[in-house]
Amino acid sequence: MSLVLSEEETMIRDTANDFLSENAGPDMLRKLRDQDDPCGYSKVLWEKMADLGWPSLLIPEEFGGLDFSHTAMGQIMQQVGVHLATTPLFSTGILAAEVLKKSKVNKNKEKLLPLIAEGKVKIAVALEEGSRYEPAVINTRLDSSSNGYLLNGNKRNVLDGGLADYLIVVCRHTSKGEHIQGDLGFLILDANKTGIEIKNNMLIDSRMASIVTFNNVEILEDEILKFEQTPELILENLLSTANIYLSAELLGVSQKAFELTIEYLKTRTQFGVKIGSFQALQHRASHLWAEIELCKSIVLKALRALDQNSDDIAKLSSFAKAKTSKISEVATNEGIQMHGGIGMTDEFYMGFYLKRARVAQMLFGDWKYHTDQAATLSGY
Amino acid sequence: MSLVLSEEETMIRDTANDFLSENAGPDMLRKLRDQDDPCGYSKVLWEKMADLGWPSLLIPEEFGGLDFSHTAMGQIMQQVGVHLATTPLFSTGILAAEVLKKSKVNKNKEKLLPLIAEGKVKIAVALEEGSRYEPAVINTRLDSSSNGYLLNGNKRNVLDGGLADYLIVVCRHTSKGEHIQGDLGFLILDANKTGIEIKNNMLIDSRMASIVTFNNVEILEDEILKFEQTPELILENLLSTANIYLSAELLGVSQKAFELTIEYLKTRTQFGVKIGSFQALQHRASHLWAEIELCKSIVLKALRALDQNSDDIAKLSSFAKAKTSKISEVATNEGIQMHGGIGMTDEFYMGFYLKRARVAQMLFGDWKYHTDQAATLSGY
Amino acid sequence: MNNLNSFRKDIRSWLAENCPHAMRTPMLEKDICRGGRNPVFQSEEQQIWLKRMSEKGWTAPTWPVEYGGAGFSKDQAKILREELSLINARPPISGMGISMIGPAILEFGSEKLKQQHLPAMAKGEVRWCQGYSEPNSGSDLAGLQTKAENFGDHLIVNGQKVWTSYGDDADWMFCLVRTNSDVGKHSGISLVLFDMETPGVSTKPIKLISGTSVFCETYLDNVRVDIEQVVGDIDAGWTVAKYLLTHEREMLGKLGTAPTEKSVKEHALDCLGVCNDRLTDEVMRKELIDWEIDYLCHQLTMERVNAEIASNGVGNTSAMLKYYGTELNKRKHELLVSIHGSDSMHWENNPISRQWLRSKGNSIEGGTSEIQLNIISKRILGLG
Amino acid sequence: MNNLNSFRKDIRSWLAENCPHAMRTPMLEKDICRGGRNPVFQSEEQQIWLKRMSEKGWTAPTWPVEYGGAGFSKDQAKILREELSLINARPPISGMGISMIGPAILEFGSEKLKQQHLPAMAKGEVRWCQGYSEPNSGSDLAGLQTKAENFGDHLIVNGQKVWTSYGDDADWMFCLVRTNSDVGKHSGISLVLFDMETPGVSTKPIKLISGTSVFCETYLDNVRVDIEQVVGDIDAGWTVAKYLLTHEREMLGKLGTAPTEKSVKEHALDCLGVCNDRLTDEVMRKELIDWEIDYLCHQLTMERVNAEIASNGVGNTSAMLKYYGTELNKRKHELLVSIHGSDSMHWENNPISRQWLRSKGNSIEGGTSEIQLNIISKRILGLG
Repeated sequence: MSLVLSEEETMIRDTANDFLSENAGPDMLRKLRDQDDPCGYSKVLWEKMADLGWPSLLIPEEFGGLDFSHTAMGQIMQQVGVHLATTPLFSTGILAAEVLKKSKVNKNKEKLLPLIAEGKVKIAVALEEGSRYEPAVINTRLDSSSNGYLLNGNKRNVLDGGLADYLIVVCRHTSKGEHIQGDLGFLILDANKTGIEIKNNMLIDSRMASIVTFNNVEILEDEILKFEQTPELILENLLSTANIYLSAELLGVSQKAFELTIEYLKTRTQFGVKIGSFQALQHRASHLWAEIELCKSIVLKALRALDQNSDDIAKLSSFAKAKTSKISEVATNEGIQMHGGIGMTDEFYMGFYLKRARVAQMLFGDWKYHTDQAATLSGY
Repeated sequence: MSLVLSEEETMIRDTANDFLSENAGPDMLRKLRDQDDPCGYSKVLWEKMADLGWPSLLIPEEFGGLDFSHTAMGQIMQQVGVHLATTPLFSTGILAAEVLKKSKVNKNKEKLLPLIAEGKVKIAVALEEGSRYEPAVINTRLDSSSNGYLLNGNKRNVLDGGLADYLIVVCRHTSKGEHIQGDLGFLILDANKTGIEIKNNMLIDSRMASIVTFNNVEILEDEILKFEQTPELILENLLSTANIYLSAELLGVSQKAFELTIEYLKTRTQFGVKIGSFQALQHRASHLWAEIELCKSIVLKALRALDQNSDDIAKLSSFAKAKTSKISEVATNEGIQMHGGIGMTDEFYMGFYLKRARVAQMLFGDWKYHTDQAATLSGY
Repeated sequence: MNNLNSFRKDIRSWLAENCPHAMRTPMLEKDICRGGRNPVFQSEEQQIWLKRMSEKGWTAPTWPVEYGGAGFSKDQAKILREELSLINARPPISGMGISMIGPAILEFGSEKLKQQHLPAMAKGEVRWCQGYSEPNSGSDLAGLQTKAENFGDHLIVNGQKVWTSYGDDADWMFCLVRTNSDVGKHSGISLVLFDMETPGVSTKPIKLISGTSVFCETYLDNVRVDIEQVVGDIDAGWTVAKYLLTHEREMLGKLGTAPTEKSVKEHALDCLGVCNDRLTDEVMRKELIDWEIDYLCHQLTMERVNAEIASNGVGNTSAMLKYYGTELNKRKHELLVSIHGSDSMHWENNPISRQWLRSKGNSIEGGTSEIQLNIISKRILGLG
Repeated sequence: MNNLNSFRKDIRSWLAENCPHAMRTPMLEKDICRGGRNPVFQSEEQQIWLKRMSEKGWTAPTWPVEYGGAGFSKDQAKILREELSLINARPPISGMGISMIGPAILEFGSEKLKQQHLPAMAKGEVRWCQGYSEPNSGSDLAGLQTKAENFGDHLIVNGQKVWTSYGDDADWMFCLVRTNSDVGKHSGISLVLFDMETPGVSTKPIKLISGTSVFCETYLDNVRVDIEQVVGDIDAGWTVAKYLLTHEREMLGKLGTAPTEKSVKEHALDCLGVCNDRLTDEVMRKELIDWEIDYLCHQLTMERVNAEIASNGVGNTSAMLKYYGTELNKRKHELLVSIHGSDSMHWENNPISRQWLRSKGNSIEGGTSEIQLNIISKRILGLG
């Protein structure tokens, strides 16, 4: 596929931009944060998104979805970054949808995919267990019991865990029955089940992530997801998918932080001239522009790879996440620095971009993690 | 000790600067390189240095030396870098002198130290065996034979090997006799001994390094150096010492490359103004100046540590070499770039500084090696 | 030399007796003693420690005794600093009084100003704030527009200041105002002192991205300032301002260089995996050592520069130390955030992320990094 | 589409038959075919390959047939490129004729100039060089001082050019000269063509830090140039120059991105230690992957930009690609030198160090990195 957006993809991007310009943005995020009972997402925005069909984009038509491409959904995630939209689209419409889509047909899949498509359910993925990202370290245990299974363990950093109706849980099962291939297992659980405790934390970017504890949670057969592929492959693909979409979001964050900065350079006067006339700032801005152009290319390439189910998804995902993470650090740090004092104020926007950039980077591995991954996957 | 040069040290630095301004420099180096039979060093300069007593600086008084401090000698090495002086001072007056000084009294020590002090002998240290710096990999073997020992092996990257009268060879002995502690051994050999073959290579900075092959070289008792400390410690100290002096040289290289660049920024006119008025270049120059100031501090600290025989010599040595190597890359690369086309010509000076910077860095480990060492020695 | 030795001995034994043990423990931001008219002491020991030190004049040891100091020589002051550091003693009083405007008054102020302000400062009885930046003059400080009209015995000041640290808690402000608009922008500035309770002075806290509000906007609406409260000559305030800026740069260059409760390395070893005595996260290890190397080099440079100033009286490096030190401190906090991973992304009760956010301001306040690089280019390298 | 498929088939079979096998092997600098009046062919195959390709007009496929081209559409030319690349065919002819001045003559030149120069160029019979920079105008190219006095039917040119690639081997020069000094510096420039054998033209090679001398100084002493050899209007040469500079930037942006005999990774794996499928030099590994990531991103950006230009006709990115591509190429050569360790420090027979030294010029020639950043600031970001 060509590294140019199709007409349809361009249209989706422009629509998303227009819609989120009106319905999201740092001012709304600040309001969301400062309300009496912050819940970590905008319900109104999420409903409007559902009306536009965004949560249904990746859902197959047979389950009421639009069956669009990852490249198309990636355009939306990029605009989510541009406008700091705060909804469960990533956790539910992308991660949960991807896992459920790949699972074999069962009661839960049949019930939940259409609900996702309609925006009527919120699902969080519970994966990480430590504060450093180490996806291989899964100690949450699924043990056989007299009348089914018991789940025990702790998950951290569960994005949107506090607002989710359902949880997808990655665990290790101790007895390999016919239902679970390999060592890993994926469960889909009602978040209100007995034995599940969810503790919410507000993140620096005003979203919510949770610590989820499973204490002898009784698991039924239906709640165990089964796949054509091995669960290891499903997990690997989930991680790559997550990181490619986060790269798109980080690209959007960088673009907007950069745009705000360039605007400021053209507006702010010091020493009797616009500060954008200072060559040292010009060169830093030009270099950063070049870096953002590079990010655009790798993000688009990675999204296309997802659509083509190509062999190097994992590698491209790490390349994209490493690059966009690093550049989003530069773009937001330069954003603060070039704005000077005003960049440090909560009243201005740059802090919100800085914070979102770090949270989106930290989810599913920061640039240090993915630099190492990229090296390994490149044969270094 | 304070991080300020004493009056004596300042005087030595200024004398060295004055002397080398007249007797060395890139123009002389170019001439040396382009002569019919390039030998990799300036005989005239070496003789004059001997007259000034420089090779005797680190030699104890009892052997005819001046017994000065490393900090003093370090000032000279820094000026060697500033003026690209090309002599065996480093190999003979520093490395060989240090090893012999620490050895127990024997015939060779008694003969050679006074000769070093007078500048009448040139000694090279044969250590490395691969193209990547790995000082622990020593495969040159000293085996017992009927009437003494036999030496076999290959050494590479032996600085000044081709012009040396004597070689100090680091080897592994296969039979631990009473004369050699531990596993490593140090030999002092006449370079003309039967079985020693020396192949010269001109380096990019117009100095010479050799591949030295030992083919059943008969070694006598006298030629084995013995120490109060273990040979491992002697080697460790030799490496630290070498790297600290190379850091001083690299600092000098950086300083001069920077000075030439600043001069050019003040002279060259484009677009009707001096290019030094362009803020982007100003900021890069100012940053580089700060980095060079940092190099000055770590080099002086490391030299003082040598003088005090402090515990963290190895760590400071790696810190200094890593930092000065990196900054000398920046200083010479920026030097070429800011000079534009003229920087690319052999007629101008910057290329000579670029080349010396890389050779001095590569000797005894580049910044990648020493960054890793620094981390290990810091407990990371 | 022998005198200094016995001097040191005396100080040591006095400190042993008089420095409360609670004042020898590591200190958080909230434990800083800032004094003032309505002082808030975190503990009785804090109050006792301030009282004892200020009675000896040791809160401002190099100031003359008649102004509340101890009249120490530089060498003596150094010994006091060393002995305090040896027992990890907390500073008895901190703030912009003793560290900033005090030395400026000593250098440029009238006898009357010295008597009025210095002893109270040394006792920690007055809390000071700084009125420098304005909404339209940040990097271009000399472009300030706050206007002071001269009525002979007093000035009437109108304008707005911004980034006033602790402006809402301060008792007095030292403030740059424009007393002459008809001359070059550097020539018509004066430095004036006024009580924050003077009618017409009001402050409004600024909320920062780190969630705290240590800075204020300060509005000056027909504020009457006695003509005797001008430090130095009228219209010659830029000289005093530059003196203070250099001073501020020196302080900011040391940011993050003081030993903290827990070093970056300790954070790293606690949070990251270690295998065979080596961090398993190799990319992080490389970033960490790069920072460690630069950090040590910067520390040594401060030491070297101070030694050179002490021995040769030359010093032109505050811009470089401010630039490099604050950039290093930002790098340090990026590393700490990364070390703590997703934990550092929590907003509540999380000093790691709050300090990281706060550190972003280091390279802006007290003259941006860009201004420091300009200063180096022009004053040291002679470019421009 | 079907047409293009059969077109591709025809090309493929022709190439299979006509491209000598020796011309399908990797090529070193010395194997480049540069043609000219006194061509030096490395082999008979090289000569045959040039002859066959130029007879088909495929050395300049998009040029009209009457000027020695093949009259191909863009799509057809792309297919030819792809098929050549598929069999690793070497370019039959390289140099500044076909790639630089040819397209400019096609765009701006008179019918007479087209007929005179283009067919010979396409055949590789004339070797061209570029007369742009002067000792006092490098980055400030439009500040050039080489003067051309207008005598109606001819110009007399005096001045000095520098950085003339292969000036001593070239047959003709395209040269920027000042034809009017009374107008703004961009308005009095003309682009002229002349034979290097014209009396008054002399060259002197410049020795580079890499030891080679591919560039010359060119002295122009009362050189007579026929007025018909002006490309485009007199005094309007800056338009042509800018066209050529954009072109040159695009070429230089691709520097070091063509597949080489041995990749950086292969060099690394061959020279460095590997343990458990992982490079043991962890710091180097980090540097290598940082470069690999940026390299792939740059490659993809070239691909994306070309696709965008093909689909939307918009393209404003040559400055960025030149800047980033040349900086990447310098990084690559620093890495290669470091990978090869002390071996790379040898001067003789050492392509690693020679190429490293040569790469330093990449960010200077064809407009420095600083000029590219200026262009981005002004033309794309609208700053300044």
